Amino acid sequence: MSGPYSDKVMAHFANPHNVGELNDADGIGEVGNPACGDIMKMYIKVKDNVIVDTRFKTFGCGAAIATSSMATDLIKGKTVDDALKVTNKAVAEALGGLPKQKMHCSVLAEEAIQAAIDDYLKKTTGKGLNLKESSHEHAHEEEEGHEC
Amino acid sequence: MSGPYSDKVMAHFANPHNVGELNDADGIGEVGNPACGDIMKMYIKVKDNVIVDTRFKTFGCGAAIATSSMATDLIKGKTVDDALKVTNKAVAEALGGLPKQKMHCSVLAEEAIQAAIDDYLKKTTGKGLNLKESSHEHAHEEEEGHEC
Amino acid sequence: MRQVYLDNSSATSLHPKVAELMASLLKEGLANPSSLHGPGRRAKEVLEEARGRVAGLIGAKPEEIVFTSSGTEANNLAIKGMAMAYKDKGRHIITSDIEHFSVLNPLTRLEKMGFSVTKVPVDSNGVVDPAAVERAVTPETIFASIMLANGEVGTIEPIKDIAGVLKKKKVILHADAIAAAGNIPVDVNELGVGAMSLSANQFHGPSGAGALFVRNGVRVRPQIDGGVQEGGRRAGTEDLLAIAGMGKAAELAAKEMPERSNKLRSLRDALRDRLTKDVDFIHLTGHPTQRLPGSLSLCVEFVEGESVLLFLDMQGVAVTSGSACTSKALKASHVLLAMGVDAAVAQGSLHFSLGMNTTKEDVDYVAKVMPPIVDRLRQMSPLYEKVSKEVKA
Amino acid sequence: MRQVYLDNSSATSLHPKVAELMASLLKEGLANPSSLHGPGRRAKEVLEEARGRVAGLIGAKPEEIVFTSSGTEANNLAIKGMAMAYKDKGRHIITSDIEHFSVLNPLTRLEKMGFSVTKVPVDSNGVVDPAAVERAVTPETIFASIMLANGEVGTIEPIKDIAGVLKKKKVILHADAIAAAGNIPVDVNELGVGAMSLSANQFHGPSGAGALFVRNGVRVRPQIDGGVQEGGRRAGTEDLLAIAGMGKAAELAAKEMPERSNKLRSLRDALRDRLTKDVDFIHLTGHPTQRLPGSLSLCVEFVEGESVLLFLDMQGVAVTSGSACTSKALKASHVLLAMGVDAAVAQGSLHFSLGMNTTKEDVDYVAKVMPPIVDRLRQMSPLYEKVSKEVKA
Ligand SMILES: Cc1ncc(COP(=O)(O)O)c(C=O)c1O
Ligand SMILES: Cc1ncc(COP(=O)(O)O)c(C=O)c1O
Repeated sequence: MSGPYSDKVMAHFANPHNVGELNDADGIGEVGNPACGDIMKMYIKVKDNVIVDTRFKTFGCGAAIATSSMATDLIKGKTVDDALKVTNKAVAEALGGLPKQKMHCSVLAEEAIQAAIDDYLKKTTGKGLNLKESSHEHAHEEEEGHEC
Repeated sequence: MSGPYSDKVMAHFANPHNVGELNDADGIGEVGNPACGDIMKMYIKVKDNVIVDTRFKTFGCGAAIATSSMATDLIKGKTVDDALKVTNKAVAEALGGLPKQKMHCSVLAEEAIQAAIDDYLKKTTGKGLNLKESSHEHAHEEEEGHEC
Repeated sequence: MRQVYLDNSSATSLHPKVAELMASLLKEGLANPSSLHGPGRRAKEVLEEARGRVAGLIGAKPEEIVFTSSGTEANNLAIKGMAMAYKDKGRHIITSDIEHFSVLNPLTRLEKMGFSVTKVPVDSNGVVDPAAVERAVTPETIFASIMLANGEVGTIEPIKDIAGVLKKKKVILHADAIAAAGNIPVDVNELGVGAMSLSANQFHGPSGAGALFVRNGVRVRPQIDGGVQEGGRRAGTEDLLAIAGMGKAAELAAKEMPERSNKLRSLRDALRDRLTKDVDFIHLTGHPTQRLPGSLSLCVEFVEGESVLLFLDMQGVAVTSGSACTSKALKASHVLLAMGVDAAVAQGSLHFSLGMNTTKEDVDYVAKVMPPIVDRLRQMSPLYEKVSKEVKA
Repeated sequence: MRQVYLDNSSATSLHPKVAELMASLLKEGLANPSSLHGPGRRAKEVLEEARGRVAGLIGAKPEEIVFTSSGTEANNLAIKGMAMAYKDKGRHIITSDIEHFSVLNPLTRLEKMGFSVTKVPVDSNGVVDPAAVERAVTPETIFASIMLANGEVGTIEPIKDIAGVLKKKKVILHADAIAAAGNIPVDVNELGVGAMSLSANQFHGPSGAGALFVRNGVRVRPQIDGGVQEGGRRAGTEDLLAIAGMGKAAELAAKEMPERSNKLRSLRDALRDRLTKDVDFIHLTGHPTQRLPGSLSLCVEFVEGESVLLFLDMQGVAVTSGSACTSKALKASHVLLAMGVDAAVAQGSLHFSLGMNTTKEDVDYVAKVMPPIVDRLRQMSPLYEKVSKEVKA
């Protein structure tokens, strides 16, 4: 039946991969805002510059949970540099697409990856990514609060 | 079934009384205007100041035919003076009422009676009624041609 | 008594397969298509299937279809919606003398708001001249609204040509295709219209569902504000039952059209031939050939339409009339008058509109019962009296 | 799997007797009620019977009922129709912060046309203060539009008192009674309203039929122009099938209301008690007692409404949510925010709306499947993590 979400989104939402915390995480990133409906917290474990394990916790809609799940799947096993190349579009495409008004969830997933890696880099090198102001928050302001 | 017309109107329409012409009519009146949808022509036969017979011919809607029928019924047997007192309301009431936008048909019936009597009086006394400008036509003008 | 329904121009009979689908949806029960849950998604599926079917009937894309509650509402959305969307571009609108009141009355509203409206005339067959439309265009013109077919006299307008001349002048054309769509082939791209109105009850679908085609790129401002249904162009919980019926009726119309219209044409012509043979002083109205297949429009001289209609009704025959007496405003059909039909003759207006259920027996029956009715009313008519005397003399 | 429909606020299930009547009318076939012939007169009879029944539900006179295609259209007709009818008297309108978009968005249109609108706030239970309405009145005020009950949180407003204060100031009150009518007793004379909107799909009638009560003497300018249907106040061929369904649903609602609402209240209270017992951090929203009988509105903290809704749907349970994520505009319900619910908490909004078909088994089932869903989502939630750590600490 024609729902808002693709089958793949629904599968990841119903049975998300990599849910939880990593007690010995090397990097933790949290993005989003509860008032806007979504918070993603991502944990990564890095060995020899490769993300060997990852977990997430997400407060949000079906798309937020599914993109978190897919994002963790996508970065697991990748080098930190390659993980940074995982774009929101890649996440959305891997899920077979997202409804237009849910694309911001994939943006959040991209930001969560970057925030976790930023935290890891700060901890290990003392110098994080040059993260721009959350593009999510940005979009928010531009559209006069119409979109979170 | 709730039609626009009462049962009595429908009965008179379906089987109108006094249809036709009177070859030896003492008075003939014709009122109305084909462009407006209704013409009534009324024939009366008068003996000793009493309308002893009457006929009509009408071009018009159901209400026009029914009011003609009822009007002839009402004046038959009446003195000329009493016939002149038959108002459009009396005709409409005798029919169990008319839809609001069909009341003008009863006005036409009243005018037809007066026109026939006027004709009779003119022929017999040389002096007709002091008929005002057709109130029908009048109403017509007042309402900017909205109603015929 | 035999029941013969020849008033399909007022509302067609429901196609049995449409009734069947609607009955099954009534049984199933329908949720709100805006709801996210399973029943809502099922409702949404029904809605989008119907949209696809309606789009299919007229060669449109599904997202170009806005469902409304009637043809009238579709015309209102087109006229007022485009006027409001383009009012900064200009305030002049073109239409014709023979449009339906659901086009003319919204235009009157707009005139009161400072828009100006030019009405182009029609010829004696009710045909709009594309050159006249072209001449009416001013630099201020934002759109024209001309009907594809007239539901009262059956005439089909040269919409393709009108769209062609307007395209050169960059003026959008809205076509009221309510009487036409589902009855004759209609393709929005072939016609070149920017917007077009339809109504389900004109092609054996239910009353309660209409649609406005709005070409991608053409803007209409919603006339019912609220939720974001219909792509934000028409708010309110959808009448899914009627819409589903419209979709099914559209699908069936597309499929059955050639067969239906052949049958309609031959029955209609048979009725026309019988009536004109057996009743004298009949004037056919509308275009003789360029007309809706099921439509026979005529004026019977010396009698009034409502009286004929009521007597036909007593014989089980349902028709309509454009006489002053049958209209609530007591004015003869503006369509007949615009075509130059004499006001007295217009009083005898009758419209026989055949539908997919009409049979040869129906036609025979009407051809049999009609002449005595006319005769009886003429015997009562002071107008006919004069004519018969003249004829005798 | 068990199917439990608890989204009657989006669209009620159809009453079996309404479905039965509609099915029989589908079979019979309906003509156009404006037609003069037998089938038309029969259609007119169906139309007027429905009008009488709807009038009967709310203590109105039949001629005070204007049928529309939805509650949304009824609100549009009231708001824009009265604004246009009374614009020479004044251009100020009063409403509240928690109205439906079909009231608020037409008002926004009017603001763009030069009208000014005052929105009175609500308290934390969503109640409008009559004194605040009174204070908002200016010499320019032409009418106020306040809802009788809110469909999202269930709160019933003190409309009688509001009408009372407005009457003193000679300001007409329009009440959006769409969520209320058919579910609680509503009498236009007791309430003292000048206009009132209803929607059939809120009381086990079909989608596709709404109505505006317009008190004799109150004027509305038609918003759909064309023919003279509905006493010249709303043009377009009537959706007789939906209207007949609305009439039947109104008749049944009037008759069955006491029984239905007792049952709804006790099932609703049982569900509330079970959920608040088995799930912690639940905030009930809306007025605790002054509320629609079938409505249970709440926010589940630390989880987001759409996620709960989708997991409930997988268990066959249909509900709705006022969270930002479930709205197309991605904004949390303006109703919850106006009541002062924290934006983060509002994300966990859920509305269970019970209907005449709801059973004790349904309630038991939902009370059983809901806690594990919330638990699972909370285990996934970074917000709950913090709370549980705080609680542990
Ligand atoms: C050409 C035309 N336009 C508009 C309408 C009005 O449509 P509806 O009856 O669906 O409101 C009709 C009705 O038959 C029509 O024939
Ligand atoms: C209070 C209120 N007003 C208006 C509406 C809109 O009515 P409809 O869905 O019939 O367009 C609703 C819908 O449930 C409502 O609850």
